[in-house]
Amino acid sequence: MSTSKKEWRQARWSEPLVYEIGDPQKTGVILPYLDELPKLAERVGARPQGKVFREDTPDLPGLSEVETARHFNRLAQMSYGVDVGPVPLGSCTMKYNPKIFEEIVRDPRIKFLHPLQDEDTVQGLLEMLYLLERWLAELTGMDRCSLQVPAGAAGELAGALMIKKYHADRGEERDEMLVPDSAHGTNPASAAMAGFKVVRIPTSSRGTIDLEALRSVAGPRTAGLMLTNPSTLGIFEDEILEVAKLIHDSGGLLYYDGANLNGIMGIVRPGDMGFDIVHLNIHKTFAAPHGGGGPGAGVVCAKGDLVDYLPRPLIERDDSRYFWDYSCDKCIGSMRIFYGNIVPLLKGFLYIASLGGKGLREVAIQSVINTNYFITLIKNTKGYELPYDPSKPRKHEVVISAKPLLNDTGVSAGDVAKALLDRGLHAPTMYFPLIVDEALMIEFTESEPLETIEEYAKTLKEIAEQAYTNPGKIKEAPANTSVRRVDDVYANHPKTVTPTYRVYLKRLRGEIK
Amino acid sequence: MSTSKKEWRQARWSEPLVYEIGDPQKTGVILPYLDELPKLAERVGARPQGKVFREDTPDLPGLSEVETARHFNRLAQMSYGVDVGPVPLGSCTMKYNPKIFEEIVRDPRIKFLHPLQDEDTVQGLLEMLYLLERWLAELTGMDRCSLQVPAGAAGELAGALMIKKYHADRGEERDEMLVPDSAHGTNPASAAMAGFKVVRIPTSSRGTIDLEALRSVAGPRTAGLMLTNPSTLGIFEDEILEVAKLIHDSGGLLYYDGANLNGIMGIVRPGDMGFDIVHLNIHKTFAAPHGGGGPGAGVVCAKGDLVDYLPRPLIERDDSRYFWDYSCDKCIGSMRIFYGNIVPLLKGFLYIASLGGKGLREVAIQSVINTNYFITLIKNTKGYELPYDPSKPRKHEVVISAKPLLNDTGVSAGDVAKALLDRGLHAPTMYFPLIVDEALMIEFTESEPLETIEEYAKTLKEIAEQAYTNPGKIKEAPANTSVRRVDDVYANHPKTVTPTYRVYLKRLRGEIK
Amino acid sequence: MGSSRPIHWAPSSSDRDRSRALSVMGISDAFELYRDVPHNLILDKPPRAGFDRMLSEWELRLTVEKYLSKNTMYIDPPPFLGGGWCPHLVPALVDYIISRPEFLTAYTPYQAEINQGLMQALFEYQSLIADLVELDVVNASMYDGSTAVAEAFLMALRVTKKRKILVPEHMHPEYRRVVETWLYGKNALLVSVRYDEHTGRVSLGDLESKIDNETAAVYVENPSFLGSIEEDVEAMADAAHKKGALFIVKFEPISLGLLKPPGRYGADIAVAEGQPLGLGLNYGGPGLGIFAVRWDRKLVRQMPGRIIGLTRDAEGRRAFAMILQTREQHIRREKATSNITTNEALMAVAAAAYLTLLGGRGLRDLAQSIWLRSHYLAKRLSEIGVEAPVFESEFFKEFTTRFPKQYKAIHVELKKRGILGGLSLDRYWPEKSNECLFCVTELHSMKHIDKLVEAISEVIKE
Amino acid sequence: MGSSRPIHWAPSSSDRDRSRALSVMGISDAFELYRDVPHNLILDKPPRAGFDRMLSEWELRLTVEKYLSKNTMYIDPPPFLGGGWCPHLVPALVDYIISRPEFLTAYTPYQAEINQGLMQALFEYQSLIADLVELDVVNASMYDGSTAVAEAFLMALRVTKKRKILVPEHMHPEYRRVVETWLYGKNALLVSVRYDEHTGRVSLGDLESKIDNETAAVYVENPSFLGSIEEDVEAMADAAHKKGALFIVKFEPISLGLLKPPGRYGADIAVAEGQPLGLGLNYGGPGLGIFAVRWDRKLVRQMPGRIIGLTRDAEGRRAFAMILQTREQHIRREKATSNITTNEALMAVAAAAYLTLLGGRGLRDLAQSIWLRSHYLAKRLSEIGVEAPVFESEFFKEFTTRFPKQYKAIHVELKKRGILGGLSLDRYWPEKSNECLFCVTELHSMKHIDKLVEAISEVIKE
Ligand SMILES: Cc1ncc(COP(=O)(O)O)c(C=O)c1O
Ligand SMILES: Cc1ncc(COP(=O)(O)O)c(C=O)c1O
Repeated sequence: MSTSKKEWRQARWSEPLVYEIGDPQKTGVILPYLDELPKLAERVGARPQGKVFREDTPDLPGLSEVETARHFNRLAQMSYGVDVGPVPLGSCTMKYNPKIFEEIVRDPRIKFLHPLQDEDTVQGLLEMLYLLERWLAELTGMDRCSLQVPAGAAGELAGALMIKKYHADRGEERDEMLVPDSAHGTNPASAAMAGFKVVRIPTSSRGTIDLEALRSVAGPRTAGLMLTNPSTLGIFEDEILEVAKLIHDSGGLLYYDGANLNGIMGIVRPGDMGFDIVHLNIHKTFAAPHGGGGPGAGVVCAKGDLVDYLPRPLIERDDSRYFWDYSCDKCIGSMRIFYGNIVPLLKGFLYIASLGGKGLREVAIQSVINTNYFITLIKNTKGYELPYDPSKPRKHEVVISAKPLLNDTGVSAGDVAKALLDRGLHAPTMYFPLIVDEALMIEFTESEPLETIEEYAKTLKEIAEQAYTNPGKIKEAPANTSVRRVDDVYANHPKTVTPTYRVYLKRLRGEIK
Repeated sequence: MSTSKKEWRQARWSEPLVYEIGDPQKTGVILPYLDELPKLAERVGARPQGKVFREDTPDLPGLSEVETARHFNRLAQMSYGVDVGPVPLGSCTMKYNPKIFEEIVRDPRIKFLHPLQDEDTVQGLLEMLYLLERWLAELTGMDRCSLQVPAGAAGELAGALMIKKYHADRGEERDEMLVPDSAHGTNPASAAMAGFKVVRIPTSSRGTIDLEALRSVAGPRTAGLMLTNPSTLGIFEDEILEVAKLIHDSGGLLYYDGANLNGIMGIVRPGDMGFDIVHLNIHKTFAAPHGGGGPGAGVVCAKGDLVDYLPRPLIERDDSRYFWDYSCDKCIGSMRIFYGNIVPLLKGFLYIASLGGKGLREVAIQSVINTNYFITLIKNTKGYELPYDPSKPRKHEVVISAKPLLNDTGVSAGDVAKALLDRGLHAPTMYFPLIVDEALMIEFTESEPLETIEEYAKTLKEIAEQAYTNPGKIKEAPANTSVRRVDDVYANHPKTVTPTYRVYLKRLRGEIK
Repeated sequence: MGSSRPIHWAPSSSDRDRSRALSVMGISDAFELYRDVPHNLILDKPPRAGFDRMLSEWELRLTVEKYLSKNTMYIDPPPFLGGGWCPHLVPALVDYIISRPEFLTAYTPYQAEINQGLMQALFEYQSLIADLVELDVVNASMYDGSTAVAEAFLMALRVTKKRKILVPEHMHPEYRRVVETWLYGKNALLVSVRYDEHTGRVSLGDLESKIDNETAAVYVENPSFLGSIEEDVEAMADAAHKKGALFIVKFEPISLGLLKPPGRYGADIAVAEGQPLGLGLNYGGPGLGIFAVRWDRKLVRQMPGRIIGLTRDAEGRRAFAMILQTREQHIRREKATSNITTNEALMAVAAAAYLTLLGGRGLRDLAQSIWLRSHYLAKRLSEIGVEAPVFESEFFKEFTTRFPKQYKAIHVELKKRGILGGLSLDRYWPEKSNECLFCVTELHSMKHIDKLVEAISEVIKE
Repeated sequence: MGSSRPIHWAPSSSDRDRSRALSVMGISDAFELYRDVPHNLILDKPPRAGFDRMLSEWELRLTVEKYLSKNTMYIDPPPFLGGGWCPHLVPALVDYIISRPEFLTAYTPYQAEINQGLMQALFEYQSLIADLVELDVVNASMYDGSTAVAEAFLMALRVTKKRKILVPEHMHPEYRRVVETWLYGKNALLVSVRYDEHTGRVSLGDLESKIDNETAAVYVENPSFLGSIEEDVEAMADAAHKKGALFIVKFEPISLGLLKPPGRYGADIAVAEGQPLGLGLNYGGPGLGIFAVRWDRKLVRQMPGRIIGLTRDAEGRRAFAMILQTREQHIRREKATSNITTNEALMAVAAAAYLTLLGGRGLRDLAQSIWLRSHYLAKRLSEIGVEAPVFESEFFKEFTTRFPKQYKAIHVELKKRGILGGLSLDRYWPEKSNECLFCVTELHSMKHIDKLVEAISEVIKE
């Protein structure tokens, strides 16, 4: 009676745009104290006047509360996150986001605090942030952290600026930032934003940074090296101490991209490896949810002399109280207003508070077990290969290549990704790092149970098998998602690119070609 | 680029049962203070012993937190409530449930209150309940209300018991409860539970209670009449004052089933119509959500002498404080432990607090406009008809009949319902009241915008049209829901009926035939 | 009538939409729709309800804040109050699941095809409870524990067509009151069975002496209201069955991590309050009436409430449906097994999620933790010379304690120290004014318990 | 290593699952997976983080409660603090929408087909903002208002290949600091333009005298940090455009219910902090950086951030996709227009939901309500002899007030009365120690305002 083959299809609502159902006269919210308006108008006497005031009503569609709720609920059913199934996007550390954190941060004693209210009225919050800063410094082996940076990339920019100012303050002209070819795109982008010339360092056949190549470029123009360890291949840079010495000897600094900390957290510390500056992504390693792209939260930490350069304010305490220290002698300034993305930061606080140092270490170990368990299951699967020394254990993630599959069948990594979607599983990160052809970068994190990993490996295998028997079918995927394969050319073509409904209407009216 | 026909399909996950993925050794929760256990065991010394203690571990499948979240999220995507689309189930008053209420009732100062904690520690909560009681008494025209009853049906039972005890206390033997044939099934069921013989009263051709028939049965055995006004046909009993007089004159009492209050709330009061006892459904009229079947909350109110019979405790106040009054001279007792379904009751409090008397009245008017707007749109649609005096305005709901459609095409009310599902709209209540053939009972409430009502009428029209051209297609509906038409015969057949997984396994093992 | 902007949650109540609707209907005033209502019944002004004006969300929030700030919440330590409703863990995930709009805002799944997820969740609830109690059939919920008992009694009357029900004299007093109320319309007779003063357990002898051919059911609470775990349950079941009576057991769901399930010792019907299963306190409501029955046509046909069953769809897929609806009021009307329709479905989903999160072993660990903590409190109390527990018998989370003086005075002193103590038994039995019922759960740390004991030892010395 | 039960949120960390996994991998100790890590780097014990042990949900809750109870929340009345971050209504529905797990736990929608809902929501956000500001292109968010300004400046440098940017001397001081930080790596020059002491508006004369061919952009805040609404914005735009500079306007989103949108008076880039649009206070984060640009190939190609566009699927259905990704870091690396990837997507969804709930007329009503309330406070203050507003110009929700004595002392007294007053301007300008910035919004009732005024009049009399 109750056996049924595994079927999946996503909801499909063909939900109209709010413009197609809304109306500027409609509203779903009752504004507070509306009954006071006549009296207020009388007491105030005047009306807004001047040439910058408008006479018309903004042309924004409104909906009632019930319609708004339905609209977004339907859209939600056409979306997919960790709470629906695994999202093993490599480099993104898509952990489960504990529900207790969400409940706690909704407390009005957090939600309703003003960033500029007197410090004596927010001592409890400041204490939590203080502890978080101490814990993160301990985990990274750094002396101090600034909670200001709203995401990892902003941490990188802060770090790059710190490096720039550090050298400038010492009167040194160092304008080259070394970045491995396996690095995340934000690394070179951040370095460039800070005004550096980016020098690309190749990856050795061992999957680690090419020490010889590094040696050949490190020198008096070297401002620093931006590195993540384990690398985006999931491989630990086993010569990291040599790397650090080389850079330091040449007068440069080491920046640690902390996005890949998960597999080594509590086991090895960037500070001990020789890094001077570190950023962490609270929304990756410390379980704050990604929110469909953000908000995240970052921290940027530093050691020794570099502490002076950290963006301000820093959280401080004296005998009787916690406070924000704005003092800035050499600091680079501020990366954003106020203190940071408080809500995700607090989720990071709650995560560390829940697990403690020992628990964090277990998290790291489990994430590495999960990666290598997956490798064991997938290896020897026809169609995929593991580039760079397959005998090396991977850490938080692994990059496999679908190049054999492409060569044999014409089915690409991108096609495999769509075929996964079609089976109700989120795809891995594709085509990154750039040094691996047909890359599929897979990171389960510790939060996926073995069963999910097994299902994922099995599905990848089935897709490869189907590619060998019926590649056309896979090229047509996905069919079970709310829409079929999306037309990227149309999306980006100058004649059709449509970033807003406003442009859509202008196109309809022929006002834009 | 962006026109696309309206398509809908529900998510389909073929989600396994928790038994098929869980494991008794798995767990998704860390229990509090587990590290204390060894010390506790030592201090306590003893271990549980005795023949009623078990040695084995309960055979319940467990899942991790992430798996549990996904399991239920996927199940949720295969469900449908007011927040997804209209649920115009007649008699059920499926209003929009304001989100602000949900947020407020999650406050720990509600969630974490113990029912038996000292009254001086819950004065704020008691004050809200007190106000709620006062407001409901005012709305119904009754003197006092008991918040105890967990749902409407329990209110009816309370009312029936009150009637029974009232007559008994006066030494009268009255064992007949009069119930119209259009009444909700809970009315006769409640009367029977209270030990009454149910006497069925027919509905006149005007759609109201048949006064002549009533007159012919009312007499010395009459304990009372259970009536809802407007009736389940949505028609106001315009002879209600005559009805009340007739029953009272015969020595009986009038019970008001408040499930249909929505269309007259704040405009007419049951108390003024002559009713002695009233129940209300907070989860219908006062916007507490239905939760897939419950929890709801009821109240039962009474007037005059009947107040003494209300279930206890009642909420009371004296000069300095609010308290529960348990004093019970003639009362029927208690309908449940403690005070009522506090959480939905508070949502009712918030609803009335938000709207005030004037707002509630507007709610009633809007719900009646919505009903009659729909009637205007649907009337003259081939296939449907409006039984009972079509010139009469309906109130909170309307009952149409698909009898012409059935006769002409073989497509039944049930088929129409499934065809609605197939178009992403929830079906109306079917085959109720029993006095209408092929009944479709539709209640939009005030929370549906005119646009939804228009869409619903249009869809009903399209379905009828399709029935005339291609009835087979409709008989096959639904195809777009997560499963196709469910096999009720198999579900209920003695050889296959399976109420639990335990029975399923026993059937597999041949232990049950 | 009407206003330029719509009122809360009535989107078409704006002037504009109203007049559009009225003009389509061909009327000029919405009040024409009330033309059939006798004039003298129509109120000349809106009723006095709420705060005489509409409140926006923000105003509502501030208004409620004023009331909430008058409540005292005890979390650190949590209340030690017993009475069948104790503080327990509510995992955040459980609240999250029952907040899913597709569950929260659904109606009873009368349309199966569009509500399979909800139905599967309820089927899983039924299945998990069935395995917990080891009885095959479970309904989708009753209102709470007390009405579940009342419905069980009513069912026993229907099944046996007899009128006498034996209940422990120390039956939960609030439950007893509820049951008496529900049975008022039926010509039933509740007969109390004495309990042993030493053990607090139901006296088997007295039970056997009172049972007869008129007996419809024997009802026992395990643990009892005063905390004792019953030992002779099999003998009681035998005694009942011998006379053709049903054996009805009220259990505590978490205790089944340690105690034998009622299905194993002969229960025909097992009922419980599901509140411990992740529902929270909520000042006593909503609860969850658990109702399980032995697999027996005769019994199942007389069950109250909704049941979800496994079936298939037109293409052979697994599917779920409401089953055995011919028992229910919407079909059977006055011949229905119960009048219930709205039940506590969402609480059943919560309990299913809770049990899934725990798993069998988690439940056992939890029960063990509670057992140890309650025994720790009892032990510490007896160390300071307080009689705890009063009865010589096993107990689980609640137990009776006797003080050298009136408990109420002690309670007041504890409250001054931020502790919500036990339940004074003189609430129900004036002669037990020196006694209280403590409840200790997984939420009480050793520190919490120590704090209580220290406060008590201070107070009784005064 | 390992434990019999799994640790939090790592389901396979139980002994049982671990050994299963290890045995499949053919290793005996998980630490073998770290064999490539230099030994001397491995910590010999876990780091000191957290509270030295694992906390259950319940323990975490009690722990946090201790911290939270040390915060003072001001809601009745809400804070009168300005500084570009004011208390505003957060409709419960907005929180509910961004709590939907499918949005909350999604990543950036790199896989378009499975995340169409999220993408539609972001496309709607972009579209609503575009219509609000009357500029055609909007990105899916920047971190906050301050980094949106910084990115706008960086974009102006790229587009014009010039290096000078004119900013008001009374530019939001925290914004200025952020911008200076972000521009540190670029050889840019910020030049301050004076403001008129009477009106608080940017001096058009000074602006015109400072603009030259080296000018990449002219930046103006409307309203200004000190509250004045600019009048000569069209003239400024003209001045900028004449010299080939971009005109960048920072606006306040709700104010556009009353004020002309920047797109109407010549803005090339419009930026804002989206916090007023239903995001709440949250002690300053997360925010939402709004970033809109004129439809101009040259500009759009230099835009930072993610953009969602309309397209079609393989069967011609409407669909959404990330567009113009060749501007972004994951494709263009060091040549990218910005390094941003994680942004504030969920806050953009919140803003979209908020704007949808309001609708155009709702926004206008809201702006009017705020305008009236802030003017009511100013009027009442001037009635008691306080200089409010200091500037002779229109203002919207924030305005500068000058007291006869140090504001800080007044602030302390207000706090004693349960009122969180204005922002003391000596935080940024020591000479302005008698001045503060008040912010009044729709959440301030007349009673709240009266309470503030009465308290102030008491305090200044002392
Ligand atoms: C390796 C790596 N570095 C840096 C980043 C940038 O971090 P964020 O997205 O928080 O800006 C990411 C993630 O996107 C990453 O995976
Ligand atoms: C007319 C009518 N009466 C009574 C009831 C019973 O109310 P409840 O479901 O709250 O028990 C209902 C709803 O089910 C109803 O529609």
